[in-house]
Amino acid sequence: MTDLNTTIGSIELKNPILVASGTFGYGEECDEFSDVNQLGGIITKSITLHPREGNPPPRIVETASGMLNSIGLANIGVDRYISDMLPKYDELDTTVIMNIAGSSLTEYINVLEAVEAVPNSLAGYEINISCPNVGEGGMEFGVDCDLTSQLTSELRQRTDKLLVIKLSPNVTNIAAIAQSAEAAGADAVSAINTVVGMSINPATRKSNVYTKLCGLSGPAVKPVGVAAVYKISQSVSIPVIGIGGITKGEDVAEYLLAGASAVQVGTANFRDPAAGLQILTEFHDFCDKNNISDLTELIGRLQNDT
Amino acid sequence: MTDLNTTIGSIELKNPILVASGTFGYGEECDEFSDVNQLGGIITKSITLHPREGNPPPRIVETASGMLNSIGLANIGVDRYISDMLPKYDELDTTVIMNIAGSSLTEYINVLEAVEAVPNSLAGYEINISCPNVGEGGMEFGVDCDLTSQLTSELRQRTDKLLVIKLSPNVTNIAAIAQSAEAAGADAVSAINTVVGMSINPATRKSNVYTKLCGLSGPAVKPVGVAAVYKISQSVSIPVIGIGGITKGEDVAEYLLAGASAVQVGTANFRDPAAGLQILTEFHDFCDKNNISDLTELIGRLQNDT
Amino acid sequence: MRRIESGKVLSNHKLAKGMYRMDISLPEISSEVQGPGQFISLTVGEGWQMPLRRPMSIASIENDSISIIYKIFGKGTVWLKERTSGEVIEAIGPLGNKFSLDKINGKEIILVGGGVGVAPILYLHDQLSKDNQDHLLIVGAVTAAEQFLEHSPKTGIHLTTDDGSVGEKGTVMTMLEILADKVENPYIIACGPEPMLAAIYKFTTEKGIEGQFAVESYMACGTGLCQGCVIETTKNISKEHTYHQKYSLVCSDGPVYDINAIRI
Amino acid sequence: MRRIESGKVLSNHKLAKGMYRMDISLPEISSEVQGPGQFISLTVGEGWQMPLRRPMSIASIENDSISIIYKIFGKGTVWLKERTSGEVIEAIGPLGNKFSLDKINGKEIILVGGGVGVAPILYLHDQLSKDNQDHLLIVGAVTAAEQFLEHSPKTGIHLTTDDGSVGEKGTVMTMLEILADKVENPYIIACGPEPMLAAIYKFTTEKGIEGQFAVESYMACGTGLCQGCVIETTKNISKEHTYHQKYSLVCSDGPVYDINAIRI
Ligand SMILES: Cc1cc2nc3c(=O)[nH]c(=O)nc-3n(C[C@H](O)[C@H](O)[C@H](O)COP(=O)(O)OP(=O)(O)OC[C@H]3O[C@@H](n4cnc5c(N)ncnc54)[C@H](O)[C@@H]3O)c2cc1C
Ligand SMILES: Cc1cc2nc3c(=O)[nH]c(=O)nc-3n(C[C@H](O)[C@H](O)[C@H](O)COP(=O)(O)OP(=O)(O)OC[C@H]3O[C@@H](n4cnc5c(N)ncnc54)[C@H](O)[C@@H]3O)c2cc1C
Ligand SMILES: Cc1cc2nc3c(=O)[nH]c(=O)nc-3n(C[C@H](O)[C@H](O)[C@H](O)COP(=O)(O)O)c2cc1C
Ligand SMILES: Cc1cc2nc3c(=O)[nH]c(=O)nc-3n(C[C@H](O)[C@H](O)[C@H](O)COP(=O)(O)O)c2cc1C
Ligand code: FES
Ligand code: FES
Repeated sequence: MTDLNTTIGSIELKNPILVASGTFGYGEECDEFSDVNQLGGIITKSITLHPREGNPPPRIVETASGMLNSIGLANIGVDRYISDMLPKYDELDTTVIMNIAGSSLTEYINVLEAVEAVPNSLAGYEINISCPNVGEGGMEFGVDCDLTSQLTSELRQRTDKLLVIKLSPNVTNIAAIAQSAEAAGADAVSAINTVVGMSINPATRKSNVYTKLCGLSGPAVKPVGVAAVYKISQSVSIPVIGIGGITKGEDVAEYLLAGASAVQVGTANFRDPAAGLQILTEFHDFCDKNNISDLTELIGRLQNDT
Repeated sequence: MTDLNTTIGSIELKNPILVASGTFGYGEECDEFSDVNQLGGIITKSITLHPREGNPPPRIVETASGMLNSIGLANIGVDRYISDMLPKYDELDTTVIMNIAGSSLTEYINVLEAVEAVPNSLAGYEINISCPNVGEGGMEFGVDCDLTSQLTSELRQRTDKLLVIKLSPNVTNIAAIAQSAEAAGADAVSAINTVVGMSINPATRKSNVYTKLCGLSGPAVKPVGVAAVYKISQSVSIPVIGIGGITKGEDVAEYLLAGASAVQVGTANFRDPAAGLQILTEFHDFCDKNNISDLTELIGRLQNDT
Repeated sequence: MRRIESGKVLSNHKLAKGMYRMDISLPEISSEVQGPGQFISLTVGEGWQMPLRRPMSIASIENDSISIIYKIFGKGTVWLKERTSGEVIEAIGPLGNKFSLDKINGKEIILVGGGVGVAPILYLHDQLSKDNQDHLLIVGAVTAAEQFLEHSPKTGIHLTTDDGSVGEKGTVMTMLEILADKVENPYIIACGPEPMLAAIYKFTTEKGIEGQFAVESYMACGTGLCQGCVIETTKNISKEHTYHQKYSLVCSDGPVYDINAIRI
Repeated sequence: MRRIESGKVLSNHKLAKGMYRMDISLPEISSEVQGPGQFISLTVGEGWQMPLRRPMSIASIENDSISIIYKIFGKGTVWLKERTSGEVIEAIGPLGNKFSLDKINGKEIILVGGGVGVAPILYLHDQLSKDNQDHLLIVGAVTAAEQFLEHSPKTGIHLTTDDGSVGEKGTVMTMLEILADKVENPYIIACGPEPMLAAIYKFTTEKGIEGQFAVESYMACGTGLCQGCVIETTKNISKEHTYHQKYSLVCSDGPVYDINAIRI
């Protein structure tokens, strides 16, 4: 039996499979389908300072082996997150990580400070500096090393909890951004957020998604995610959490070999809200079949002699 | 009947469907399957100063609705291109554009000068500043505005033929690179080249492609290509040639609505060497059905009221 | 409770031009169904070529099986059409809410179905008929080939076709205006394409008639996870799953809404 | 000339454990086939989930149909297995070169097939048998369940299995070493998994025996367009399609090579 434990900063995950922000709500929407306590962890939907309605519909469209979305960070805002959600997380027996988004440095700080001010059982924060859907500037942090560095160190000063910076693939050099986050004190980075994409209905001549530019996810982008994790893990020594197109156990192994210490399942939850557990079972089988005793035997162990 | 004519710089194409560099060889490998003279044009495989063997195998792998490749610019070199290929193009009744790649400014210049020195029937050049497979630096041009600008103006000074700069999607701001190319005298830009990706075989723990990092193409990346074309065409006034995941007539319409004046078919040629003509037929049907009299009724005509 | 279930296709056949009916054995899901308006969502295609499930209204329930009535629209419904009896299909459901009959307060129900919007309307029609509750049914289509019911004004079933090839010539609006005028206190329950709902919306708003719509919207999950399926609301209807003022999740708070609660 | 052709599946059945045979009606392609070693390449799956065709050696030609023998390996071959008679499959071919018998110069031919490598070897075996040309055939597998021929040393057909459950116990190498010793002037023609070819390569190089291999390689196009399918060569074999010194295109210059022309 493989020991599936994995460590991100000071946090031990019972297994490397988490669910990705924005693809599993606040963690309670689908509890009749699976026991979230069996997951390595939950990353909750991006929270901003104020509640956000999100973008007008249409917000999603299917593409070849993928989907585009532009939800626009619809969320309940940090106050209701604190009052309605945090107490529920006390009851859970899995790692819960809060994802924070903002359109300015101050907004990120304010959200984090509000949560730090109350007792809670969160393991830490994932900072969404990479959401391509918000006009006001959420995107800017993710593409600039200096801003990433500044944001990371401001947040680092305000929390001892796990601090994960979530990176955008829509940059020339994702490894450099990861290095900035590491230097500024991040415990880990996660990658990738969605890839900028667009889809038009030729018959109506309209964009299939209201905001036109939106974010591509799903199996179509798995190679992009694996490449990002590989490049990042070659450049930093903090753990990397791999995201992008994971739908089966072997995909987890692929990300771990590329250098990830854990992974997040996103789009797959939409087809099957129990996808995370299904993937966990498959990954466990993979490990057993390959006589892997613990995950250090996989993480970053890509063979170099192709 | 729709008039399918479209103009790129001073060149009139009989229709907007070309075949993409590296996916149709030198234009003669598959002539038993289709009459290339019916295509809008052919972009020949990237040519470098010296012949290149290309990368060791494995060079390709399939992914969800896409493929990864790292051919490594295997090509016959400019001398044999001039002696063996150029004379054949005299016989063709379609637009032939030569794609040039290089690992230094000088190499691009030398290749272009060699071809300019001989009489030929090429319509012009597509400059591959975006191939992610060559270690020595082919990539650097495509991600940097200044280098793009310098390369473009050096080449512009040396030819009156069509000069198209082919852009990489692996950048933070593709529109800025396009603007640099435009300012430096490019007649058009084409986008996208392949998206950086990677794939690992979990059983063997090896990369599925020798160079590890390689380029993603096919339907999986169509949304990325459409987004790139949209962003670019909003920022420049030279024509844009759309590339990425085109497999059917409606895809052509989608790219045109996003702002492309023509398109290139790549990966689809591998499944069907006559894909270009098939797509042309479908696109023609689409135009007829939608009562489009000429392509200006499509190009950039995305409706803004979603 | 919602469930994921793999069910055998019991039958799959053409009803009318471009319209098909599939019966799927889904004992677990069907035992949870609360009523007309609810839907299931089906995995389509091999692998992940089509990552998103296709939502389909429940058209009837019999023993342990659920029927859907679907229209060939794109890749996913073409794939559905090609399934043969015995094949297994993966479904999630029951999803969404049902028509709420307790709001009707003795008014006279007019059901209106257009295109594939007939599915939930037929389910409701059957239920009302079983309960011996009087109601009128209008089903519209472009031409006779697309109709699969029998025009039978005596029993309250009114077909319309744009070309008059069966039933009344015209759209469902033609018929609805006539019938709404005839009955004392009409209450309209409708499902169908957006232009049809928009026309009914305009009509009912002008006449101050109440009613309910089952609407469609592009869905990634159907389960409240993705926030993708929103419809604009006219007032804060603050349903269980909706933390928005402006938008409501069609998959969880809908697909059934009071006509005046949403913007079409 | 190569052709693209849609052909009806005439039959598709299991030959042995994990091994299937499919006959496809392909009059145009089959009329162009030049001989054993050549292959066709099949579109698999719906839409573009699997963009690349699957190359399959021609195992026999009869009337207007082509047979392939395939092993369940991944998604594409699973899809092939599920095809039923009457369905249409899209093929391109004939692709590649054939075994060149004029190089044999009266030597004694030993054919070696391992796993699905039997397909082109069986085609060659049939051809040689028809031409009454003496030859030996060795077919290897892990266990009896994977063999579908009859062990018949008298007629020159030698099966081997790793566990000895049918034919000789051992790999094809065990048998090949014995037979190559017995015959005067052996000439080896082989197709099979890489480890098998590597072992034969070592053996023939040491013994100075000549022969030909049909090799496999990952292919995107099969038609010379992509430059993806290269194999390293030991000398500049400068075939028609190869402008490289170091690499050769398996799809166009191969898949058949002289053993000493390539690096395994
Ligand atoms: C609650 C609900 C109930 C429905 N009930 C029925 C029914 O009973 N019978 C029926 O025929 N159709 C019904 N639909 C519409 C049906 O889901 C779409 O026609 C179908 O998904 C089209 O899939 P496709 O692959 O054929 O088309 P494609 O255009 O290839 O589908 C691409 C994507 O668009 C989505 N999509 C396309 N049209 C619609 C639409 N009108 N509404 C929502 N998403 C759409 C698909 O789900 C898919 O994700 C319902 C939709 C909803 C939301
Ligand atoms: C010239 C030639 C002749 C062949 N003849 C036969 C034959 O007669 N019978 C048979 O069973 N197989 C044959 N193969 C191998 C066969 O093409 C692969 O087993 C098959 O493509 C696997 O597809 P899949 O979808 O099941 O596997 P997957 O692993 O899902 O395929 C993914 C990709 O890998 C490629 N691939 C996987 N294995 C191989 C391989 N060994 N060689 C080349 N590409 C591969 C596939 O084509 C596809 O692009 C031949 C290959 C070549 C190049
Ligand atoms: C509908 C949708 C909503 C998302 N919302 C968020 C979000 O709120 N915050 C965030 O950091 N990422 C968000 N993401 C990105 C995912 O967390 C994930 O990074 C991305 O989808 C890639 O993984 P996948 O291919 O497994 O989906 C969202 C993705 C989707 C598809
Ligand atoms: C096998 C392969 C080889 C390629 N070779 C070249 C090349 O030599 N020069 C170049 O500019 N682009 C090359 N490309 C990129 C294509 O021209 C095209 O930009 C890309 O594949 C996206 O289009 P597609 O999705 O239609 O394939 C190559 C792509 C593939 C798949
Ligand atoms: S479809 Fe995902 S929330 Fe409604
Ligand atoms: S498979 Fe494309 S060149 Fe051989």
